[in-house]
Amino acid sequence: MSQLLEMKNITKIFPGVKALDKVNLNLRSGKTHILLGENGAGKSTLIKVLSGAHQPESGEIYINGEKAVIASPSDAFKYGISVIYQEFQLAPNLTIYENIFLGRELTNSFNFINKRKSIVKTKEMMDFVGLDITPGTLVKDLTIAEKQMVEITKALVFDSDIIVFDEPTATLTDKETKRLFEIIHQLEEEGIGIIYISHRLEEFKEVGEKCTILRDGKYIDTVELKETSKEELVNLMTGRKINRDKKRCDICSPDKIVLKVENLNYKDKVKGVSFHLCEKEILGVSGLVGAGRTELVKTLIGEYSKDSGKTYLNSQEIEFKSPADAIKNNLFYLSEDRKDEGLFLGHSIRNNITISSLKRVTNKGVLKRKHEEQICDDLIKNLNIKTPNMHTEALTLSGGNQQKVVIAKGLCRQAQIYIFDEPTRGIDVGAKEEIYEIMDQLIQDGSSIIMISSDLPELLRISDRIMVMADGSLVDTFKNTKNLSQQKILSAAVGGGKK
Amino acid sequence: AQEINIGLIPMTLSNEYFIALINGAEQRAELYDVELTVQGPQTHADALAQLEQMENMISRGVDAIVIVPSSSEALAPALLKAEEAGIPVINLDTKFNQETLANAGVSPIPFIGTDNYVGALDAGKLALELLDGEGQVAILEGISGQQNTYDRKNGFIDGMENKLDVVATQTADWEVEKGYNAAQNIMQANPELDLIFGSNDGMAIGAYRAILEAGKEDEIFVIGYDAVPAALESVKEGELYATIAQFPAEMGKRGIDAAMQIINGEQIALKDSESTVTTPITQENVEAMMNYLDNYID
Amino acid sequence: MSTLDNTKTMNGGFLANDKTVLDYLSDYGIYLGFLIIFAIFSVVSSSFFTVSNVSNIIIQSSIIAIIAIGQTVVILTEGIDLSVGSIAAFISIALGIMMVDLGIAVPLALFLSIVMGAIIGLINGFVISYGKVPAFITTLGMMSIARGGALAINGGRPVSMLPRSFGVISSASVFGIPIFIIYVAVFYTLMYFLLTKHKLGRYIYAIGDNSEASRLSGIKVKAVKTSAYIFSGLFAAMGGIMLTARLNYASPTSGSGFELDAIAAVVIGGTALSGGQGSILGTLVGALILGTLRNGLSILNVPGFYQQIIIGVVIIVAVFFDKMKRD
Amino acid sequence: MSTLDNTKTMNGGFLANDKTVLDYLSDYGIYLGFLIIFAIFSVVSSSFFTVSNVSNIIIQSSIIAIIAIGQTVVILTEGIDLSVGSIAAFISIALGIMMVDLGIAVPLALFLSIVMGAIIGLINGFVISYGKVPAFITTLGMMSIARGGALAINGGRPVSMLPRSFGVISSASVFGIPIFIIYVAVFYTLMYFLLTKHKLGRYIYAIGDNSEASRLSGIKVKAVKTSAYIFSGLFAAMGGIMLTARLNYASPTSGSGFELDAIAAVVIGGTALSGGQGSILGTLVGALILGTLRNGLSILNVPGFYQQIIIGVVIIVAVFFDKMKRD
Ligand SMILES: Nc1ncnc2c1ncn2[C@@H]1O[C@H](COP(=O)(O)OP(=O)(O)OP(=O)(O)O)[C@@H](O)[C@H]1O
Ligand SMILES: Nc1ncnc2c1ncn2[C@@H]1O[C@H](COP(=O)(O)OP(=O)(O)OP(=O)(O)O)[C@@H](O)[C@H]1O
Ligand SMILES: O[C@@H]1[C@H](O)[C@H](O)CO[C@H]1O
Ligand SMILES: [Mg+2]
Ligand SMILES: [Mg+2]
Repeated sequence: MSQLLEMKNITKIFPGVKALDKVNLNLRSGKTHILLGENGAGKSTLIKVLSGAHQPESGEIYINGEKAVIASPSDAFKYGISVIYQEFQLAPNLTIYENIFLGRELTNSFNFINKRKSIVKTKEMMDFVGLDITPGTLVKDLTIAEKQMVEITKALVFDSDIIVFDEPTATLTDKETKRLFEIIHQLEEEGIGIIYISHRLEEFKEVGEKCTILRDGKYIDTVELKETSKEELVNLMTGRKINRDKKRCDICSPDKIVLKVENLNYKDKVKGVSFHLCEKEILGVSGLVGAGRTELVKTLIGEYSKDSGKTYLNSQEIEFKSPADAIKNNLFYLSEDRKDEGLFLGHSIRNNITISSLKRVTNKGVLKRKHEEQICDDLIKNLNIKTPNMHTEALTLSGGNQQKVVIAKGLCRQAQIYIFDEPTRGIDVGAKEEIYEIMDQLIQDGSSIIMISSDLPELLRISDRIMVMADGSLVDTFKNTKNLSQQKILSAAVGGGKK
Repeated sequence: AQEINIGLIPMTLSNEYFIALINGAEQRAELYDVELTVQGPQTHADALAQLEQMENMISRGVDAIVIVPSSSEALAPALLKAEEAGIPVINLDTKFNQETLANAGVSPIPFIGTDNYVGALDAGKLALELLDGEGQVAILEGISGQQNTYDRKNGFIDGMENKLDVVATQTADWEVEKGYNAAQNIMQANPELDLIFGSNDGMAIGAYRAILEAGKEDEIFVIGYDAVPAALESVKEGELYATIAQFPAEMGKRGIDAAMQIINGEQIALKDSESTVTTPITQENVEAMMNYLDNYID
Repeated sequence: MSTLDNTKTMNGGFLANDKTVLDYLSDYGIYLGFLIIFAIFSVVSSSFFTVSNVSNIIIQSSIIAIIAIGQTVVILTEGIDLSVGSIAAFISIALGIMMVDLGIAVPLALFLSIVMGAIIGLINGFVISYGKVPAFITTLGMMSIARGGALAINGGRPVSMLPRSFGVISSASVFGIPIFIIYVAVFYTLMYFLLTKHKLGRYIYAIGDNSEASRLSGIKVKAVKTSAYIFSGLFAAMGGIMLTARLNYASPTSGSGFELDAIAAVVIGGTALSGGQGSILGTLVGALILGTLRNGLSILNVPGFYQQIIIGVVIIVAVFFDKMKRD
Repeated sequence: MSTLDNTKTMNGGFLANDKTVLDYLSDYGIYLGFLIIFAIFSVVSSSFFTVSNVSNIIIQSSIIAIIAIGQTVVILTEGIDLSVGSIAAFISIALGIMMVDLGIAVPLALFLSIVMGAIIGLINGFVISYGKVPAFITTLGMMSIARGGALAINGGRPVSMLPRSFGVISSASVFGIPIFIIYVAVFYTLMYFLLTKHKLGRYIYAIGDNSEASRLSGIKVKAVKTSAYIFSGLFAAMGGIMLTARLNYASPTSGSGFELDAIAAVVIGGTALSGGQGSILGTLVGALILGTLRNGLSILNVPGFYQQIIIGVVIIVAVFFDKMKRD
């Protein structure tokens, strides 16, 4: 069978970084090819070379055996390549249907847009992918997961020969993920070749057959997934072994409650939620996309102004009027949306890390540069952030490394209570373990953690208790004992939604 | 010997009045075979630009500076510098306020220009005659703080013997656009208006455009001041009723004369103030004035 | 996705593309603000709300309104055009010279003027898109260049005695409606359709909203951006022509400050300087608000100095209520 | 990541906080551009590169340079301040009235002027941060209000005959260095440290880069933004005082166009209008470039109209090479 796509000896250099070093990739039609590698290994860069977003220093691309020249994204479209980027590429103030057809509008011969047809076709495609929103909704009003689904829809609307998914499931819950896999298999049947990037090793066997591994910008190997164990994959990808089977079990002692929330309400997004958090506890928060988890914690910290409810911090009633209030009281929230709410993309890693903790590194407001750099150095090492140095702009980091910077910002603050919202989004397996260990360390040092995650195995891996939300309400809270299963949480999440 | 260089700074470069003044000065400079350096701001009211232009000329080491100040009071610091550098200054058209200068320690500066009170008296008389002794008039004033501005306003009022009703006076900084806007405002508020005295032609021309636009060209007369070519054409066409001619080219010439006298160390016979004449121009004598002006503006 | 309903689409968005004029009226405080300002003047002064004065207001607002069309397009792409006032002046003088000194026939001179405006816009757009010089700098530079050019080509002198036939451009009327009002109506309608129904309009919005996403969607970002500046140059030229016709006189110092007025009209009308959001109809209202304030205050005979103070306050307050309403 | 080296830090970033003066010189095309412009004038005219003329240039640039400090701070927060020129004029007149008509002692009058400037800035900042009115509109409104105020408080008349002791503010010198140069040096140094070495500076940059992330990082965004406008009002007042001292005269129509000059200095100096990126030292160079061009062309006796054309072209070209160098 002939190759649909061959990428040969692709080399891409950024100032100071060889992001790709003679990388090869082959793809057949009707197959899904998985691309694996640690954060910063070069996966997204390879994709951007394919899509014409980056020009490589050297290397060739063949499509159906013929040499392809891809100088711009519009060239890539001509070759039938569609890409769903890791960092969303949507216009927030345009509607869903406008985004879906952006660059390839349905028009009459005078280039006037056929709005009705665009909406109808969008609706059709959204039904197909299982996205139940009005096509006229502005993209900025969507949740991260919804945006991801819009990206996917956008790629599917056009007849492509090659579709690339760069970490599509990082923000999706099981329900959407399942639907996505069904779609992928359907696409395979239509003869489309798919490149699939993910850090969720569990998914791989469900999706594809072959997997190419990159490490430090270099091509390592291409393996058959049937013949390769997870451990081997991790080995190939990191060059070392990782122990992934730990599980936290020390259930909290209820006498030491650090945070108590009573009957919190915010519009129809958060409905009468009450819960507590104990000292040295990790409280997992589960729920389907749009269950209101993010809204709950944003209401808690005063980012949204609550309609009613009480908060007690260390048994004292307290009112957070803004995130600044919460942070001042040592309660720190890390957003799920690193690009819009987490990072200062144009600023250095150092400035990102210390922005919430400038008290630590200033004397009467004046920065102590050495001290600051020492702290940053330590965090960069601790979290293994791949970067030339701390003065690099956050913008140039790979997705996963950007996420680590967000976490470093939180750690730098040394808070009593952390609220992590999807903290491991886009982080590779090895690094995830490291982050869990850091969380363990935080707990041992006396902090408490609320962890929102759509990754159930992760919640089960690390939480002491797991509370499940649906439709803005708290449905149930489980102790994370040995017999708590994914299924049990999931059915609570789904069941609750139907109430 | 080193070539003599005289700096000329008009109030602005974008007014035909000063173009005539510059051309007069240039003709004279050619006669003396000296170099003339002309720098000027884009608008009438930019004292800071003039200050800087003076500084730059002093830096260049010009032998004399001839200036029409944007403000009668604002340039003392640069005048002091010129004095320190031994560069003589001649004042044209718009008179420095001697009191302010003295207060700042600047020695008296010779002046050559129009007696604007006298010129504006004529304008006032014309208006009175035209309106037959009664009616509503508005005055568009020049830049606040300039002697010309006050002299022309007072001259006009005295000329019409205070018989006409001054319903509005607005400053328009000698600019066409501002004259246009001010006239629009004045007409909106005073539907019965009979005449506008634009204390320079730019403002008068702007005012006439506004009148034309409001369709009131048969109701409101306009009298200007300066006799720039555009105004003369307008008078000829029966648009502006009249303008008071000044002779800026004359000022330019005599400014250079005076500068040369001082440079040559002649104890000049120059009084501290010299006047050039004014003449009222209406349709009757407009052709002659146009012919005269052709010598100074192409 | 639990609580999705239609109200979200209805209230949430404030993008032109999806809305009818009626939607706007209810959505936007600024339309209301305009009506309130208008109502106040009508009550306070009897000579304000008359056919002739209303037509006056529109005519007085029309030059800025026309120039602001191009400015809207540019701002939607996250750009800015500071050169419009100088372009208007340059075109004004050039047109005067063509008609008077060169004796070029009026229609041809008009055509050439518009072409020149478009070319200046093209130069702006080219330097910005391909030279990557920020729009602010490029158009500030062009502001200076075009002004210098306007002054230099005729030695700082104005051009008067324009041909009679040229005057028709401003004095004509159609079914009793002054032609300036017709220009405004026609060009706003055309550009409304272009921006909301045409592919190019969609691209203009998309680029302003997210230029990287637009690029990755295959839009030729540089070309579209350049086209925005061509529009701006073209409408600035049109403004220059209207100005010349209105004054029957071409002055090289005219049009200064038009850029701020035009940008103000755009921003008062709800278009964000950060691009991607706004509407051309809002711009029209913005221009009319400015025109109405100036006209109304002078009818009330408020002294010039105080007019400025009041206009400043009213603009801020109007936009404040607009924001309140939308939040 | 195979080949990591240090060149990255040298070329990649372009944020102020991390750089020394030397880094800049090598990083930024604009510094080089400035030197080239300077060199050309020195070669072409013998009276350009003299102690007295260089001091002239700095003095002539100093008012815009001082006003542009505040403008830099505002622009770093993704704002803009169009009211600085009018504030300068208002303060100028107010100061004149205080000293001449009210007989307030010079030092007290100066102090009150600065406080007034800060208060006007506070009002701007408050309306922008808490009232959510876009900075462009708020400061455009304030531009009109302050100008109207400047005209109204003295009936449009200038104030002259200022006390002799006031003149010292511009005529004094320290170790032979004209005091205006000292002002520039002192305030730029102070603000350089504030912006790069102080917490508040970090916050100002952060807000400009991502205001939502700033909020969630615990920064009091509204308060910091407001402080930026206070700085701007304060430095505008300082500019107004300097202007008054330089002319020994206070005029209500002065300072118009200062806002564009100040913004131009900031943007030529490499600060992005989109906020979060740039440096105060760049602004100084930007102001000096403008001043040098004006001075040099006038020393060369280039006719006024052509000066404008050349300035426009040079600014665009300088920034073009700056961008080239950085990309
Ligand atoms: N625009 C850029 N400028 C400079 N360096 C870049 C740029 N984009 C990517 N890099 C660098 O290239 C390397 C590869 O990044 P890439 O985004 O391809 O990683 P990735 O494999 O997709 O990682 P992740 O799993 O975290 O998404 C990283 O070191 C990153 O810092
Ligand atoms: N900016 C917004 N404007 C309007 N509605 C929003 C906005 N953000 C979220 N929503 C809606 O609020 C509801 C709850 O969203 P939220 O982000 O809190 O969910 P979540 O449980 O955290 O899910 P996710 O896994 O997507 O983060 C969803 O229905 C979503 O559509
Ligand atoms: O005398 C002159 C002229 O009238 C000119 O038009 C403006 O400045 C005045 O001082
Ligand atoms: Mg990636
Ligand atoms: Mg969430």
